[in-house]
Amino acid sequence: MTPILELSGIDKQFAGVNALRDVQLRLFPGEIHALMGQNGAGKSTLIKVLTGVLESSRGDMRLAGEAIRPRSPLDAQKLGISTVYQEVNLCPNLSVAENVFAGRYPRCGALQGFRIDWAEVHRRARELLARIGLEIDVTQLLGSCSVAVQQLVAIARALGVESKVLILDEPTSSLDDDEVQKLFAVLRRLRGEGMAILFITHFLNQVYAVSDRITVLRNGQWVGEWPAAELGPQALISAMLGREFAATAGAAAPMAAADAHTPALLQTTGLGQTGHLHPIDLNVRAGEVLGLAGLLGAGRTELARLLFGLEAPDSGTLSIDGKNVRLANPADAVEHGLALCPEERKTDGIVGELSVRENIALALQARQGVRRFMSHAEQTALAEKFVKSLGIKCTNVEMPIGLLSGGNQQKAMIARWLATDPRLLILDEPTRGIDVAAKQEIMDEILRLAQAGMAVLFISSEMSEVVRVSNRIAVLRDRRKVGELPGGSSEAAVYELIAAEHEHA
Amino acid sequence: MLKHFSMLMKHRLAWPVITLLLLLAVNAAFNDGFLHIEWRGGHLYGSLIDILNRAAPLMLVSLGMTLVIATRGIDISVGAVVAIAAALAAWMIGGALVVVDGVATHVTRFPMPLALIAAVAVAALCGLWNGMLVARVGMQPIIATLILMVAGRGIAQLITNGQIITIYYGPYFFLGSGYLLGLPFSLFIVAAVFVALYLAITRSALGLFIQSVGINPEASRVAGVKARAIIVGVYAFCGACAGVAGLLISSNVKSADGNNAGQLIELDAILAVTLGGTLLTGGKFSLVGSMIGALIIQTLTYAIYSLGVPPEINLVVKAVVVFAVMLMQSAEFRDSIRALVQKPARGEVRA
Amino acid sequence: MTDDDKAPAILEMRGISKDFHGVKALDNVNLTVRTGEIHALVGENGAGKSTLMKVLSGVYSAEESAGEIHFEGEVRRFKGIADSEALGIIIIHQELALVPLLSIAENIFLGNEIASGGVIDWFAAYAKTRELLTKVGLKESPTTLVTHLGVGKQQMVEIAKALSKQVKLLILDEPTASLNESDSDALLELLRGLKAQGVSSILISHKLNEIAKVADSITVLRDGSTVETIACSTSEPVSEDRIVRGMVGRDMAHRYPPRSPNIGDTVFEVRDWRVFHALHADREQIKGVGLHVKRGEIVGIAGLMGAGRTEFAMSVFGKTYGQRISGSVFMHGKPVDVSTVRKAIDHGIAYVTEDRKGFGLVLEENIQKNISLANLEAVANRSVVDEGREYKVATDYRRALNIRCSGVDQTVVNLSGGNQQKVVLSKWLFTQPELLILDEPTRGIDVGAKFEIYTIIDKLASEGKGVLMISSELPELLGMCDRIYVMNEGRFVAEFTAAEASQERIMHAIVKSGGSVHAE
Amino acid sequence: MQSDKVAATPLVPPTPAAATPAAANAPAAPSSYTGFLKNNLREYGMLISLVAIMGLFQYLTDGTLLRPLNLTNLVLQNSYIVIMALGMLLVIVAGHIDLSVGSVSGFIGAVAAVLMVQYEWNFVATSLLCIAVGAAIGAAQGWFVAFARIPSFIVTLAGMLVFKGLALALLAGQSVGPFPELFQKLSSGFIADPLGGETLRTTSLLIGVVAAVLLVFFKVRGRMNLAKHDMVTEPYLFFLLKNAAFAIIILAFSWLMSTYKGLPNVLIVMAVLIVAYDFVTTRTTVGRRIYALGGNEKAARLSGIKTQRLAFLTFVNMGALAALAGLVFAARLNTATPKAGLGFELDVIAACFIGGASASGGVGKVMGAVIGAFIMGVMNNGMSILGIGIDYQQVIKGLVLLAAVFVDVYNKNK
Repeated sequence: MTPILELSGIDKQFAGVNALRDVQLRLFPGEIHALMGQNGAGKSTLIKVLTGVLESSRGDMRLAGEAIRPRSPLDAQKLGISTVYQEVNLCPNLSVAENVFAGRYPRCGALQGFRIDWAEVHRRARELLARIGLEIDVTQLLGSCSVAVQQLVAIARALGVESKVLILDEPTSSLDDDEVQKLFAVLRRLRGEGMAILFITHFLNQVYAVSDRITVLRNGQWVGEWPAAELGPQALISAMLGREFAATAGAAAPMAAADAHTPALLQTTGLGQTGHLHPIDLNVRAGEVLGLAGLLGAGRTELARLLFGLEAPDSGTLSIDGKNVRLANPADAVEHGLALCPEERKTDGIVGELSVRENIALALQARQGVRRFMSHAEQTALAEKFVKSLGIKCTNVEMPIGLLSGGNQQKAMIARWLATDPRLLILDEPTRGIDVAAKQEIMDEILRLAQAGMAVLFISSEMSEVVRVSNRIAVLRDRRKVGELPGGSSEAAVYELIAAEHEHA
Repeated sequence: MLKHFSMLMKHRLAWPVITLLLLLAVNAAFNDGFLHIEWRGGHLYGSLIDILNRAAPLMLVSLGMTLVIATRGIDISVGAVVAIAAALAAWMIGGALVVVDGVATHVTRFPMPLALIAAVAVAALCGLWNGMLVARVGMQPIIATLILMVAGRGIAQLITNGQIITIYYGPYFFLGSGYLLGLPFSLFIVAAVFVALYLAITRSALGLFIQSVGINPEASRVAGVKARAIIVGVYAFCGACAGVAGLLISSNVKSADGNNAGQLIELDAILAVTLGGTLLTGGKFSLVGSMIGALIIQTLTYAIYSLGVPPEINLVVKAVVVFAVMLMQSAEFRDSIRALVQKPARGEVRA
Repeated sequence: MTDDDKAPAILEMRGISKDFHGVKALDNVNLTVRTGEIHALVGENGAGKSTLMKVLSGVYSAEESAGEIHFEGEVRRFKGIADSEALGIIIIHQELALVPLLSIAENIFLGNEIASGGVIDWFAAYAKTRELLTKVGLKESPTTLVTHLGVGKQQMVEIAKALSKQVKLLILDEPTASLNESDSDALLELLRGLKAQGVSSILISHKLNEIAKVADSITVLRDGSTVETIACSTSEPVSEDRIVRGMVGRDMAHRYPPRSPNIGDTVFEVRDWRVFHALHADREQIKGVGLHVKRGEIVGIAGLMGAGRTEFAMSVFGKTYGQRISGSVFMHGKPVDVSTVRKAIDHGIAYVTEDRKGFGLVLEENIQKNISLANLEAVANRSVVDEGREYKVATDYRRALNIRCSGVDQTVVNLSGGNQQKVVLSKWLFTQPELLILDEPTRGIDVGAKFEIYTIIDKLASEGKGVLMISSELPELLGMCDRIYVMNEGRFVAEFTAAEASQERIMHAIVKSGGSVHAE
Repeated sequence: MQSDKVAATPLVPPTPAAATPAAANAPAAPSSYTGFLKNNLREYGMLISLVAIMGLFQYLTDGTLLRPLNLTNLVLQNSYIVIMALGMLLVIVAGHIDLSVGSVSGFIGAVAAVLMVQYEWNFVATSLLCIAVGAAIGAAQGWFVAFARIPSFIVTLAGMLVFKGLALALLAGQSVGPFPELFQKLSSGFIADPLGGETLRTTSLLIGVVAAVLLVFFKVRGRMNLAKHDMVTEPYLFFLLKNAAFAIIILAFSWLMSTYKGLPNVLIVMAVLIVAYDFVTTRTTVGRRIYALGGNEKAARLSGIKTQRLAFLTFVNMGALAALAGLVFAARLNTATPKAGLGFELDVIAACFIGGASASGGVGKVMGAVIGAFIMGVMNNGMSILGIGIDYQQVIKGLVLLAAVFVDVYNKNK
């Protein structure tokens, strides 16, 4: 049997960063194929290349043996590759039938003058929907249907043309179980008709419920392709994560000690604020993660606020690149290349009703000032870049940020500051209140940033996290610094430093 | 096309526009020639023009108020500021018709441009004062501006010495009742302020900053936005708008009354802003909406007078209309009505 | 230095226990202080040091605590601080009890004036004061106002005051906490001097280096009981590490109190609970969930953020979240109506929110008013609040839960996260719930306070309450719970007993999202 | 560790009454005068300001301010503001605002006039009906605010216009009066004097004495109650001086009044209301819940408080009090005019803010609002006596408001 669709050696670069590297994919007629991978593994990029939204930098694409190169989704659709996206791209204020045919009302005889033959439209729509086992009133507004029906209508719309390949990008994420079963029944029926279906999901049980084969991507690279029956869930997770599953819990990667001779990027000498923080000496070098450990109330947040100009110190000096500076407000700090992701995300971080785009652009725009306005398009480009690179899960960048989950809000906050291209990023409890998986991703991102030469000041009450990511750990207690530990120190060592009364001046 | 209509209805300016159109229709139905505009005496003449001209001060104040409300604030001192600006301008101009060498000449106490600048500057200063109280001292906006609301009338009356100052200076009248290119001059002022503001909002980051400060001031500050400066700025702008409105009003009535000029304009302006779809809780705002809101209020007033509604209950009618629009805009209210009327959502497909 | 172990004990405390309404602050503590020794008392915050000293000095009268106190060989029962002072046991608190605007002499003889016929003999007082000040090495005039002295010197005045009362056993509670190094040294030197004069002292301190310097023996308290008493000898000084080990005791990784659950009948049960999204009426968020909690049982709900745990809890608690809610709730097997918060509370359900500041506390109000808020009737007579009763309730909880504050009239906005959480807990405990739903009870709380919260939760369970605990921290659930439900996408995808549960299995269950991992 | 013994001693006392007596707390720190003053500066500050302002005007007006006649006037002039301030305080504490009170009181005055003058109703029936109408008006506005969740600012702004208009319509632009004699007594009457005395109204004096004694009695009892629980924070001397001062003021006040016509009826009404509202806000569960609602609505709701109903009730209460104030005002003028109630809302709101209420809700005291109202009242009265122009008066009032708010903000930031 020959594959109907075959991709090989696909590369895709965004601004010099490899999003896909040498990726391959085979789809056979009459199969359901699951494409798996973590966020940011490159699944969406691959789909976009496949459907002509993006153009691959290199590689070969063959449909039924012939080389193709779709230039747009419409192009791909004409070739027989139909796609149903995660967010339903339909108009809730139009009827079901209109949605099925929007933009391509039946031309043969249905058009008399400028009048659309609605009876014909409705009849054809009913037919198409019946093909996927959906029997509903096609004249009702789509918006009044459940999400599942909308999803099926989207599929019907995709099937309106003679399609050979159907791509479903996370179709089940907003469906409940019964609805998922309903969808699967449709997929199986289409499979029976010989269609090749590429199916992207996060839910392992769904993969095993419906798919025949699995392709796994990781970090933009092809990991492998297996028949679903031969790849157990454990093995699948390992393939996706690239390590043994049990190891995800912690496993400190011992950090290479940062070069002690690098001059300090930021240095404080006796910096303090009466009643909040005793004078403190601290330095952070480019390319290192300095962890700040201590119990709540030890003065970590106070230090971060002092460094960022949110509070005014009344003793000591703060120097950046060896030059003494005085930061009167956060705007000054930003000017010097500092960035702070505050601890209280809801009150000090997100601007809830503004969109993800505006939230991400806010700090950069503030830095540029009122007059150097970033156009809507520039903001969108910026936001989308980070949504992609940090794997922020949102339907689109115009969505109000308040609707995102905590972890994604946190990532958007990090994105806001990365957009200003800071030299020192201060993260105050970036992992609080977010789930395990997102924690992991954020810590990975921190390590990556430091490797790229950014200085990071990492504050967390979770000692295990501090120990894991830091090159050096400064320990605070009772609003003063009580010592410094090298990277890779044990949690117990940190706790002992906190508990004991050693006075490291 | 019912469907396109329903989409239109979801636009947030839909209700204000409909209200305005309805009011115009009511006026037109009961007043012959309401929509009639003719060229008379070198300029356009008609009810619509009249409404526009009379709405000008309110539109100006509403513009300023929109920004203040967008930053989660409120400014109830604009009426007093209108009075101050009017009083100052009137006092500085004063004016008298003097016959010099057989020619009747207007004489002012100070040059008119100086008077105009001074009046607007003082009004902006009043706004600045409000802004400082809110942003620097940390008072709640309603209290901070209540202070000037109470004291401002006194200040205005101090300027006018407790009298109503009548202005005798022809050129000044041009502001409020003159015509340019056939249209009331006041409209040009409103248009100029609106366009300048609109450009500033859409072509610079000002709009983004104002919204973000309104939604979450602390987060904006942490993001490096100079939140305090923005707040002080919008209050100052609001004050300046009120000042210009004061000039228009005093020029139109050719006098300044420290006690009554701009009476209740703060309430009309707040209503105009809320009618225009800007929430009192700050954040997203609509300048166009506020302009429409101001026009609704003025059209409504016109309708009430022209329909011969007894003056005793015109306030009632005004309140009822305004309130009805507010109700329709309230999502909670619509939901609760819908819950009463409709059955649960349909379209459930259970296989 | 005396190595003479046979020096007679001036003080023996045996089997001291003290509880605050069921929460044990001291559990069978023993302490022996020998004549003429400096005995250090160390332990973490909340280990029970201060409580022990309050028992000793009679602040907590003998009737309220169990155990025996032998002082100078006789059994003593102190009813108040005056009793212990009369015998020469003087306690110097961390917050000094000096009147700033009075002179040194006046302070020393305050309430203890040298007088004849009601007339104070100032000459005698000054002379005596001078003598005492020489003893403690303070070169100040007796007429100097205390407010003009530094903290170190004030400390000395306190000691002088103690000496004026014929002190035999001097108790110092963190005397050097606010002193600089030279003042500390002077103070420690003075203690040694007093020792030479036969005065015994008990020194409570966090500064281990000081203790290692001056102490003759060290008693370590942890979680309200004596861990060990270390004798120090000149030949073999005790290392700080050694003390730390004793203090911390438990393995750092093991941060949960030991549990021995006593599980009874089912208290609370939910069947087929369905909830739709608060805004999107057609989106089902909780999809037919059922669970039960037994008396004395701590049941956990694990899951990622957004799995629907908080939505579930809030919808059960008076339908405070969501719409089109269906399903049934049973308390003690009887169906109950939980359609409003009031009804839920009346049926014995309490929900401790994950968002303390947003949903839990009235930040501008004081501790007392926050605690009584959910059950105001209980402190009111016909709608009139009895502030005395309210105050007492609040102080009881303050003790029971060890809320650290200056007083229950302190506004909660000034409290630390852990203490705020305890206030919220107190509020709900005061509604006398049968079932406590704890939503992320330790979020934003530091490690030490976490342990306290865990201990409280454990106590609640052991009192026979049902506890339903929602947490994103898996170790916490594993450490505390008797049973764990795993929630994902609005339904329970697995249920584990404490023995079966592991981090891997729970994560696995989540990732597999409704797979076949159901236990058994 | 978890023995049955532990289980038998519950963590929580089953009922608070059954709890074992608490051990004496650590020896109470000597109550320090300066510390206490600092902590309670706001409260005493207001009182001291009132006294200072009264002193100032007493001096400036050469003693006219405290003449019995003027004192009586002062009470009459401010009674309706004080009455409304009581309701407004609750509304503000609950986190809302009511701009319609002036119009409502004017409208109710008009209703009363129409009923009594044109329809010749009995004044008791009229008054009761009027207060019921006021409550209904409050209920209508409260419904929109509490249940339909429309900002109170907007709802009551509309209400302000509506009732201003309705009053105009009802009176047809005319003044209606005079009222029946008995009704006038509500404002202009003085309590009867069965005990006799032409130059000195002994009954009034007696009431004053009784009030002073009751005050001292309740304060002492309250303190003893506090002392039982070791809650006393106020230094003894302070307590003594404060209450002695209060008692003396009451006595002096009633003596002064007695030398004129005695205590005005409205003063009795006002005093009863003040005491009642002070009691309700500080001592009852309802009061507590209103403060909790204003402090954190979500937390209050999750604590089982019916927040919507409570907010609704504060508006009903406000409406009823506004009606009462309207009656008092109408009775005082002996006529209902369309202009009645104009700008009252400002005075009332200002009184609350001067008295320390916070516009964001949850903070404010009845006594504060009352003192705030009297500060405004004394200033109005004093400046009028001095013949200061209305312009300066407004500026000065603005400055007083500024000073009051400034002190408040300063205190909070400290």
